[in-house]
Amino acid sequence: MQRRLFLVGSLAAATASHMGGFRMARAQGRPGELVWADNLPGGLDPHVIFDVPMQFYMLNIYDQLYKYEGNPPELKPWLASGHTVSPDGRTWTFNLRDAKFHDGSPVTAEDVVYSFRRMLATKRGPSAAFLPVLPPEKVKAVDAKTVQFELDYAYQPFLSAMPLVCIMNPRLLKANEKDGDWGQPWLASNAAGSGPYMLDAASYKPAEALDMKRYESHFMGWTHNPRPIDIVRCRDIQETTTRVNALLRGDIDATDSYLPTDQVERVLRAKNVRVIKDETMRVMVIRMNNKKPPFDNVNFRRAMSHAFNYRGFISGVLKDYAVRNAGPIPQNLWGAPKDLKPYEYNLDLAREELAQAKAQGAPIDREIEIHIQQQLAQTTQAAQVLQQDLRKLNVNLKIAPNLWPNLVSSTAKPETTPDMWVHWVSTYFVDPENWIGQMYDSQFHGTWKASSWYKNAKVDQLLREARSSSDQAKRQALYEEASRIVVADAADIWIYNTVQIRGISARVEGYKFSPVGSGAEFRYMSLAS
Amino acid sequence: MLILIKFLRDVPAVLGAVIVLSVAALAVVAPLVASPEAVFDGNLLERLQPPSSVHLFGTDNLGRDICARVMVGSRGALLVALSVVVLAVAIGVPAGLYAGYTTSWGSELVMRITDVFLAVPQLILALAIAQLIGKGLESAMVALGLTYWPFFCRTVYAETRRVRSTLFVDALEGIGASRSRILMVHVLPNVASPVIVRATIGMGFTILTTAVLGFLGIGATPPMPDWGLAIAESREYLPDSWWAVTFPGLAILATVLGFNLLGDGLRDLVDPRLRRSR
Amino acid sequence: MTLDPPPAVLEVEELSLAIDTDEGRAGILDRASVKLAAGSIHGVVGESGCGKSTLLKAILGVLPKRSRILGGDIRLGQRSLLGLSPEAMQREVRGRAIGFIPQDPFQALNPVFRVDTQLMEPLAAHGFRPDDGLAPEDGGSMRGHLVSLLKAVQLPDAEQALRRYPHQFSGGQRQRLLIAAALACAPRIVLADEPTTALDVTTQLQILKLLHNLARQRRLSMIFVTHDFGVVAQLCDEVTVMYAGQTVESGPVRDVLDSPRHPYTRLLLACHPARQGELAGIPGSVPSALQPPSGCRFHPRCPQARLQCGAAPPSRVQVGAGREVACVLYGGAAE
Amino acid sequence: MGRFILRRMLFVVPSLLGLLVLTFVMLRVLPNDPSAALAGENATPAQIAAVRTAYGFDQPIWKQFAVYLKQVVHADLGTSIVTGRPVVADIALRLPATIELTFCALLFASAMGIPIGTLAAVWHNSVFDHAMRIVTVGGLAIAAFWFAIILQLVFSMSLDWLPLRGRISVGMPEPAPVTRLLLVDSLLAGRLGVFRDALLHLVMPALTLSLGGLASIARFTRAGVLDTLQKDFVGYAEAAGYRRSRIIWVYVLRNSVVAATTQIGLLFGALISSAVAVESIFDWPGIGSYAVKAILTSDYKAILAVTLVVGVIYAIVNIVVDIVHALLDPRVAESL
Repeated sequence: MQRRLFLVGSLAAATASHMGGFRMARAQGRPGELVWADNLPGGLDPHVIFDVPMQFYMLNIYDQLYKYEGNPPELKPWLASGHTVSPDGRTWTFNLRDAKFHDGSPVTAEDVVYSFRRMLATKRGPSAAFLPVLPPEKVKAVDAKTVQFELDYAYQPFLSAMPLVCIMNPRLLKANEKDGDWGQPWLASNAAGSGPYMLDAASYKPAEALDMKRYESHFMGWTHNPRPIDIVRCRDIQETTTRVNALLRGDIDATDSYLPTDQVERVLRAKNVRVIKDETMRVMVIRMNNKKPPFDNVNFRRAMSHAFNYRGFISGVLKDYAVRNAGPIPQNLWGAPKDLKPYEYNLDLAREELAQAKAQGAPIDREIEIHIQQQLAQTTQAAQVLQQDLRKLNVNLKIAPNLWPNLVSSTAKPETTPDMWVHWVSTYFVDPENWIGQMYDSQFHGTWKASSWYKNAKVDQLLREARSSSDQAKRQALYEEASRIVVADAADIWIYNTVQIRGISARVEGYKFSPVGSGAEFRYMSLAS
Repeated sequence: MLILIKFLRDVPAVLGAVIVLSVAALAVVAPLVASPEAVFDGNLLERLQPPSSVHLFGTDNLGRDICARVMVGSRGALLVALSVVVLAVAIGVPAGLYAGYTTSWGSELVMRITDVFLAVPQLILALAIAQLIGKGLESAMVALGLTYWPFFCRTVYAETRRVRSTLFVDALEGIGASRSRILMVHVLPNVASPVIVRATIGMGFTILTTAVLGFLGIGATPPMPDWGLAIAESREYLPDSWWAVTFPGLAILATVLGFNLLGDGLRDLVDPRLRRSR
Repeated sequence: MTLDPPPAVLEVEELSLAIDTDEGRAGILDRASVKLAAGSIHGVVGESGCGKSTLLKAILGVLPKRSRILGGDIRLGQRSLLGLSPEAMQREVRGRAIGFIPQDPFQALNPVFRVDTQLMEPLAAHGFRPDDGLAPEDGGSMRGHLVSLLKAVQLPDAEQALRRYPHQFSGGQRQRLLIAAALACAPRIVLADEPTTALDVTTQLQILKLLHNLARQRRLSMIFVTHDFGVVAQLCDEVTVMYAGQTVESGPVRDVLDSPRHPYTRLLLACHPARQGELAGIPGSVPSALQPPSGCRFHPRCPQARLQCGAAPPSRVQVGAGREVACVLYGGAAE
Repeated sequence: MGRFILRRMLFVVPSLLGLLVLTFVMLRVLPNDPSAALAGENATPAQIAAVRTAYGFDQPIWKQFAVYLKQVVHADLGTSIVTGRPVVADIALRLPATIELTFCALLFASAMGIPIGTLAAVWHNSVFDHAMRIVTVGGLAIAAFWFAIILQLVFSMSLDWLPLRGRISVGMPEPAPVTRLLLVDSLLAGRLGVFRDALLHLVMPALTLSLGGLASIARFTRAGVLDTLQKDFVGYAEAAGYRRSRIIWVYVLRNSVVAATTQIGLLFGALISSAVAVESIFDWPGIGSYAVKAILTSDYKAILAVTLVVGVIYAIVNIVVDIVHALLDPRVAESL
């Protein structure tokens, strides 16, 4: 009915002969071909680019020593058959399985060494997780099937970060290397992997299209999937409306996994498509610059935390497709205290805290700036929700649209870091270190993840201890304690843990979600005919 | 008087004038009709409601009344359009007068700079300038003004050259009239009518470009009731919540239409070549 | 298609015509009458704005959109042109039965088309085909026909000229082109609208001579509109004097020049040394067509005006062989 | 003529240089630098500093510009900091799509706009004239993305006549890239199926994009024809017995189009601007969406390249317009 009204309002009624349901014009692409319309990574070199879309590319084109599977994600040996750690937690030894690159050459320990050194040499992408602890020369091939890493100091998240590093075929890269560039320009549009799918390099158009072909000789074999998909065509669709329309029309088999909740109903109404919802590990945060008055005042920060309409935002805007998250660690990950009470939306409490802050001399009357990411509608909405309530508290909040690259560079110094800004912390690797560790340990000041400039000696100590300990139970206790302190200090405003929503064609079977890669692992999938 | 009668006979131009006057009137009375609460404070549990007797145009994605926001949005739209055109005129007209009246290397330089600015797509230049001086409506205004002046400069340049080449300017200089006086008294009035026409059409054009900038996230900032921004923010909810996009879209359409029709009408009125009836 | 001899005589009879302007209705012509005898060159003389050009436009049926014919008739031979459809006017009259020579040769040719295209156009518009044998002596082609026309108007290098653009010609040459264009379809009647005004004096003379010769050679009947009695004296056989939309006097050129009857004609001739046709010597000014004086439109300025002059326009009175005057002095009673 | 083109091209160089200086200074004076984005999402300050040095962002601006200029002269527009590919390669992929789109939009706009404008002028102040003015100006004023979405809903979702998005059906093998204009390449390869597919994909984006151009062309043609109709040669042509239809559609139109071509040239810039929105809605893989993406990711090499390329195209279009001008008007041709 609403749709019909729209068309009437748009002078198009005459042609809108039947709007009851969209005709399914084509049989969802071609048989045996999957059309996947999620965002493409910025470039194709997984040692250089490390963004969320890259994870799905890495999972399909490349293999890593270890890999995450399932939800909550479990770390599983992949190219490696297993590993050992020395008692001091510094020497890690991995044994390799028999695997072949796409050109048929075997994956050897030397190739793994090359891949890690290349990754470290780019100084970009995933290297940040390794550079502080792993000098390139400390990666060694013990024999053809054994690789050894010697860390500068004990670092438990090392294993969790293993899935970030793609193992590459050095023969291909060296053939395309120029002036010691590690083949970077070449790899930006090509692949040198061993993963279950091969890149059809000729099809690649940045930010537009990329086709993959199944690699039949993948080392894991295909016995788990009797009807694997031979060809996957990935297409980048920019506008949400177009994306959903394309799905409803049968042009594509899947949308991205961040479907706006308001589009969910459209997908639900249609035949032949379904909506997949999965709680992932991605926390929405409104950052506060703890070094800038009045945010240096804990009462002021608490007042802010009480002034956000969590329920209105999660139920009203997100239609409950999100889970309230009390602290920095996703509530479905270990290390997040189960009994931690989230801040509640209560303007009276906020007023009291504000009064205290004022009594302590905090300059609560100054205009506060909140930076949003202009292409991400939710950041704007969250800022406006906060703005509405702050107006009732006579706090003047100004919204400033910004862009990710600018925001990242602005967080290098406390003076340039915005008063507040909105972002998510996604799953780069599955360990509390990815969230609380890199967000609130003051040694990371100057990176965007630590942009609240929070400094608490106790928390620093807890986090460092957790990082180097190899005792899981102990680490959990340490992270939980740190969480409680950070939340009590109201370092930031944590809003929710994301539920990913993907519209998908009913013919797609075998879809398995994992927070890493958002379920875009094609080796599990098949197409019903 | 005659001009007025002639104008009144031009139906589209009158329609344009009526629209422009209505929008201007709306901009004046909007704050009296729509309270700041209605414009800025939404009820999240009443978001994206279809048009009803309570919310004439429905509510937007944060549960705010679209009717109130569209009405108040007229203020911003007119303000931006006016500022941009004034800025562009302030740069373009003196530059065009200078380049058109004198024949020094400076005039050549001015026209080359104009060419450079004209060679960049306006929107891309505006995007870049907005990047440079920060986001927000003010910078969008400056950006558009800085990209729009070459059009005025060109117009004024051509007209000044034409006027200059007619005998009377030389004659006036011959009898010792000062340059500034010639410019003010003799050249400027001749230049005024094309500039007024250009400015009127420019108003509409600016509103449209601002909407595109808002659509790209570079113009107005939330929670301003900006039309382009409203469309950008609401387009995710199409087609189910059609009203959130349609009404601000209609507001842009009507206003731009109004200015363009008015501008066309004025052009027919002042353009001496079209003045003769046939 | 063969070329029938077109009717030889054109007569405008008591034509009244007004144009609706923004300021009101302007009475441009008031009972204007011109009689073109076969084979004669008939001058129509008067000040600018007296309606001479409109008279030609009325004959050709190319009046401005907002003009109204209020009365009278235009006859080509026996045929009334006012009743003809616009299509018939284009097909049978304009360019075909009546050729037209415009006033300003600099503006009349389309600058972006070659001369041959434009000269060919009236031929094509009247259904001539390249093999119609327009001029057997030129090989029968359209182009040959055009070349012979250009030779006839004494344009040098006719073959080359056809391939050129209008701006590559001088004013006099362009006027020759236009004369050629007017003669393209071999009309029996030619209307010339001040064809020499825009030219310099020596060129004027050449063109006048050319027109005279052509008219004689081809036995054309021609209406020649001008403000210059001198030109009339040189070129024309007969003359009609117009003032403010009214035809005040007509007759053989010699007779009119020697003994003008109408007070206006007399004054006009008295002013002649000024040549410009400006009535510097006549008190008062040319009346506005929006609110013309009643009766004889000249009466407010007429030194011999009488009471009844303003009451109603005088009728035309025969005052000699082929001579007519519209003035109460000669018994032209107000009707 | 040849000398004229050469002179015009030389004349373009300083303009382009000015354009480059303008964009470069504007981009590099930005308070942020792209190093942080380059270094990746988990980068430490030290890593960011290393990137800054590696890319020369710590050099003085003029030095950076000199380096850049040297590259440009060697037809090297640098490497995109986002895709890691040569910018030239990315633009080579995307530019033809925009050219194809804007050309078809212009073609459509001209094919519709010129007759509409002519008729409006001939029937000046008639109901048709007024209606056309309102409709065409409405076309100018309508938000392109709004119109685009309506088109998608009606012709693609409801009627299923036209494809929803993209330049070619997913999975349709593309013809061998010769010009990279799909319509041309598919014909060269003799693949009519691809031609039809590409043409169908073009309809809605080109129609949307043509709206603004259609309005402008109709308006300028109308003004031009009105202007020409006042000319003496029109009155003469009528008095000389030309056919009315020939006068208007041959003689008047040709003169009016001379003026309108200038406008069509200027329109190109406006078209590129509106292409930004149109391309993103229809997923048209062109330079407009590329530019926006470049700006949103602070990919300054890409932004510079787009500005430069668009500037060059703009210059070429204007030279072409001058040539067309000369072909249409002999007086212009002689002054060259």
